[in-house]
Amino acid sequence: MAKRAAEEITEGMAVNLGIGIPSLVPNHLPSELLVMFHAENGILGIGGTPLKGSEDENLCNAGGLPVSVVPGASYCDSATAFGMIRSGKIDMTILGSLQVSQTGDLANWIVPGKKVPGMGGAMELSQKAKKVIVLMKHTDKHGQSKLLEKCTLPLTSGACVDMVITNMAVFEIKDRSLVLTELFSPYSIEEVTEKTDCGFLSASKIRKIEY
Amino acid sequence: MAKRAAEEITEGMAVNLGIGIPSLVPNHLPSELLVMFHAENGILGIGGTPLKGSEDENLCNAGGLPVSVVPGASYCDSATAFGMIRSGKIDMTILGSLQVSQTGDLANWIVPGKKVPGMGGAMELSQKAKKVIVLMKHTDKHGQSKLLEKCTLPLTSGACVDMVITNMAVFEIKDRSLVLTELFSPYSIEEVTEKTDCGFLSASKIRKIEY
Amino acid sequence: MENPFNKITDIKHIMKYYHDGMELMFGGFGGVGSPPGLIDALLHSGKTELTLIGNDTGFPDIGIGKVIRAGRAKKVIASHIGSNPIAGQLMTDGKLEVEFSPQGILAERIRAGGMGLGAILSDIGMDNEIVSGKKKRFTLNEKEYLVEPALTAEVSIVYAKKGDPYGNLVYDKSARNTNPLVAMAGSITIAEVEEIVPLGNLNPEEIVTPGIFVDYLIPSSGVNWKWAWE
Amino acid sequence: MENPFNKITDIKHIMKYYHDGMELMFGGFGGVGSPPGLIDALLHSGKTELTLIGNDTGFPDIGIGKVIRAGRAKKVIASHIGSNPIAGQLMTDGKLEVEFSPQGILAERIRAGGMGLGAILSDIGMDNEIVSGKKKRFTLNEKEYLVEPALTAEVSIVYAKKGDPYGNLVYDKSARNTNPLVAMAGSITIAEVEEIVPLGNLNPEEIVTPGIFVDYLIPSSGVNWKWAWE
Repeated sequence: MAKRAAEEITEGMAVNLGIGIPSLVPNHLPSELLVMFHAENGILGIGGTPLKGSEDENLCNAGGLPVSVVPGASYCDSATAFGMIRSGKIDMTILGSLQVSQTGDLANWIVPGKKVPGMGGAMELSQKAKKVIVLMKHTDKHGQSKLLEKCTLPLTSGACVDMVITNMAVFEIKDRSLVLTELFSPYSIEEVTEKTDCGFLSASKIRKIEY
Repeated sequence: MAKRAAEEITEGMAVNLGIGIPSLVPNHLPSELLVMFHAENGILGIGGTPLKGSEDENLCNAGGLPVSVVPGASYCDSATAFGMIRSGKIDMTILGSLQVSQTGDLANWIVPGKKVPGMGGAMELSQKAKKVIVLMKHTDKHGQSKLLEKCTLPLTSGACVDMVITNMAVFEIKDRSLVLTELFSPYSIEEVTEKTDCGFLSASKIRKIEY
Repeated sequence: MENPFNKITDIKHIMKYYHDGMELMFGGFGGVGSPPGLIDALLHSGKTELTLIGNDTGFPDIGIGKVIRAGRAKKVIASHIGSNPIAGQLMTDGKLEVEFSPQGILAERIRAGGMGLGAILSDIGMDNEIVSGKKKRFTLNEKEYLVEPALTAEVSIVYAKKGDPYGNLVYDKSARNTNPLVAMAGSITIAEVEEIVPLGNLNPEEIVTPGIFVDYLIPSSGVNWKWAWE
Repeated sequence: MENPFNKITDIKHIMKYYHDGMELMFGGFGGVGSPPGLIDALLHSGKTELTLIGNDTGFPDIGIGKVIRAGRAKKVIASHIGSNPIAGQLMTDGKLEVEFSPQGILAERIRAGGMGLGAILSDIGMDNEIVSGKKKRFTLNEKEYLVEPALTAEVSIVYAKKGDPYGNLVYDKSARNTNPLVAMAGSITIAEVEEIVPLGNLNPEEIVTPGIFVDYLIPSSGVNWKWAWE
C-alpha cells in the first residue's frame, strides 16, 4: 500500500503523512526526488529516520518519532504549520482511516464509547489538502468492510477523500462516486466486490499491481 | 516637555514613542536606565540615533528614521509588534496630538478635508497601552486651545489619555476629570486657565517645573 | 548571571503562581517541548482542580500527562488525548471534562489570546457536532464560519533552548511547536530554559519569543522522562 | 545556482502575473522592506486600475508610492497615507478610494488571509466611523467586537535579505515588518531577494518564511530610491 501511494508523489510536492502505514511511504520514493514532507508540529522538509542512538529528542514528527531534515527544511510554530494546510499549500496528505464512505466521507478520529483520541490535525488535513489519499486495510479485524455506503462512525470530514488504497485494491473518488481503478495481485474484482459493503464503478481499464 | 515625559519612565518598562517631540524623550533618560523602546514595524529595544553616515536603511523606527538597537533587542513582524500592544504588554505610549478633551478623548489622526494621514498604529496604542501620555503644545498655530471640553476633530480613541504635558503645564486625567498637577516656569495658573478651553481641577499641591 | 529585569528566578518563587482551580496553559506536542521542571513543580505543589490548555495530554509518564495521571485536572482543552489512555479513561468515567478543538484551530485560538484578539472565524469541523456543537456561527461574504474564541490562561509554562535576562527565547527544532504561541497567551508566562545567556548574546534576528511576553525564567535540568521511542 | 523547484526566475517571467485591475499586496513599512525591482517592474508594465494592499502608501518617490504617483491605483487598503501627499490629494479629488484599517489589525487581517482563516474579531476602533462604519459586529461573552475580514491578494510582492531555491526567506532587521505576513497571503507570492543562496545554506531555525508560501524568487539590485533621511 505504501509503495502504491508513493507513486502518487511527484517532484516538488509538499506532502503530509499520517502515522502508521503512511509513514512508510518515503521508503518507496527514489532518493533523488525532491519532496517536502510536512509535520503538523512545525517541520517542513522531513528526511529519513535517524540511526538508532543518534536520535534527537527535539526533532520529532507529529507522531512523536525521531526524524531528520533535508536541505531546504524549516521549523515553524504549530499555528504556521496549520496555516500551510488551511491555505491550500499542502499538495497531498496520506492518512489512515477507520472507515471511508463511497462518496468520500472520512471517519478516522473517534470510536464512541471505546476510543476517544481526538481529531488532532485530521480535520484540517482532510478538509484542506489538495489531494487526500487514505491507506487502510480493506476490512477490519472482524472482517467487516471499511468501505461503506455511509460511515457508521462519526465523520472527520465529509466528501474529502480523493483516493483509497487498501491491501486489495485502489479506488478513486470522482464526483462523489467510488471507482475501482487497480487491483493488487492476486485479488480479483469478484473478491473485492465481496469484501466491499458498498457499490462501486469499475474503470474501463483496471491495472493489476504486482510488486 | 520631552524632559518631563522622561521622568515618567522607570526601570524595565516597555515604551512606545510617537514621532515628533516624543522621539526626543530618550535624550533625557539616564544612560544606565534599562528601557525597551518599541516600534510598531517590529523592533523591541531601540537604542540611540546612529551617527550620520553609519545609518542602516533596514533598521528604522515606525517613522522611517534610522535607529540602533540595545542588548536584548529583538525583531518581529508587524503583527506580533501590535500583539504586544493589544495584549497590554506596552507599559507606556508617549504621543503627539491635535486635540485632547477634558475627559481624556484623543483626536490625533485626521483633519477632515485637509489632512488625511490615516490612523496608523495610534488607535491600538491609545486604547491598549497601560499609560497614555500626550505631549503637545498648549495651543495651535492660531492660538486656540488644544485642550477642549469636547474634541471637534474625529476621535482616535475615547477616554484613553492618562496625562497631558504641554509647554505650559502638566495635567493628569483621573476618573475622566482633568487635573492640573504641574506648571512649567514661568507660567501661572491664571495664564494656563486663560489659554485652556475647558475647566480643570487643580491638585492640592502644584509642582513648579524649572528645568 | 546579571538579572537586571528580575526575571531569572527559581522554582520556589514560581510555586506561588500555582493554585487550586487555576487555568494553566502548557507548551509542547506529544511531550516534546513541554517543560519538565515546571511540570514536576506543579505535581509537587499538590494543586488540583486544574484547567489545562495545550495541544495534547502527552503520555502517562511524559509531559503534562503526569499531572493528568495524578488526577489533578478537572478540565482539558486539547486536540488529542490518544497517546494518554489515562486521560481517555478519566473522561469516560466522567472525572475529566475534555473540550476538543481541531489542532491548528487550537493553536490559532491560543495565538489570538496572546495577540489580544477576541476570536477567529474558521471553517474547520463545521459539520462535526463535537467541534461546532457549542460554537456560534457567523456568515461573512455568504460563507458560514464558526466563531472560535481566543484562549488565554492565568499562567503559561513553556520550554526553550536559550533565554536571556529579558526573557527573549530561542527554541530547539521541533520542540518549538506550540511554545511561542503559549508564551504569548499567559497573564504570567514562565519559561524553563536549557541555557540562560547574558543580555545581548542572542541575535535579535533569531529570537522567536520577544522577552516582553515572558515574566520569569528558570534554568532547566532537562527532560526527566523516557520517550516512547527509546 | 541550481533551480530544482523552478522558482528562481526573472522579471520578464514575472510580468505575466501583472494585469489591469488586479489585487496586489506589497510588503514594507514606509518603504523600508518594499521590493524595489518588483515595484519598478509594475510601473514599467503599465498595468492600471490596481487595488493595492499594504501597511502604507510610502513616499512619492519611495516604495509603492511610485505606483500611486503614476496614477495606477484605483483603490488602496492601508493604515496610513500621510507620508505620501499625492495619495491624499488623489483621495480628496475622488480619484483614489482608500480603505483605512488600524495598523495592527491590517497586519492581522493579512495574516488571517495567509493562514486560511475567514476573519478576526477585534475591539480596536469600534467607536470610529471610518474603521467600523461598514463592518459587521459580533458579541462574544458579553463583549462586542468588530468582524475584521481576512485579506488575500492575487499577487503578493515581498523583499527579503536571503532566499534559497525552495523560496525559504530570511529578512533584514526592521525590513522584516509586514513581509512575512504578505508573503503568506498571495495566491502567487513573488520574493525579491538581495542574495540567493544554495539549498541547505539557510539554518532551518532562522527561516522566517517557509518556502512553501513563495512561488517565485528574483534577484534584487537593491533600493533605487533616496530615503527621506538621506
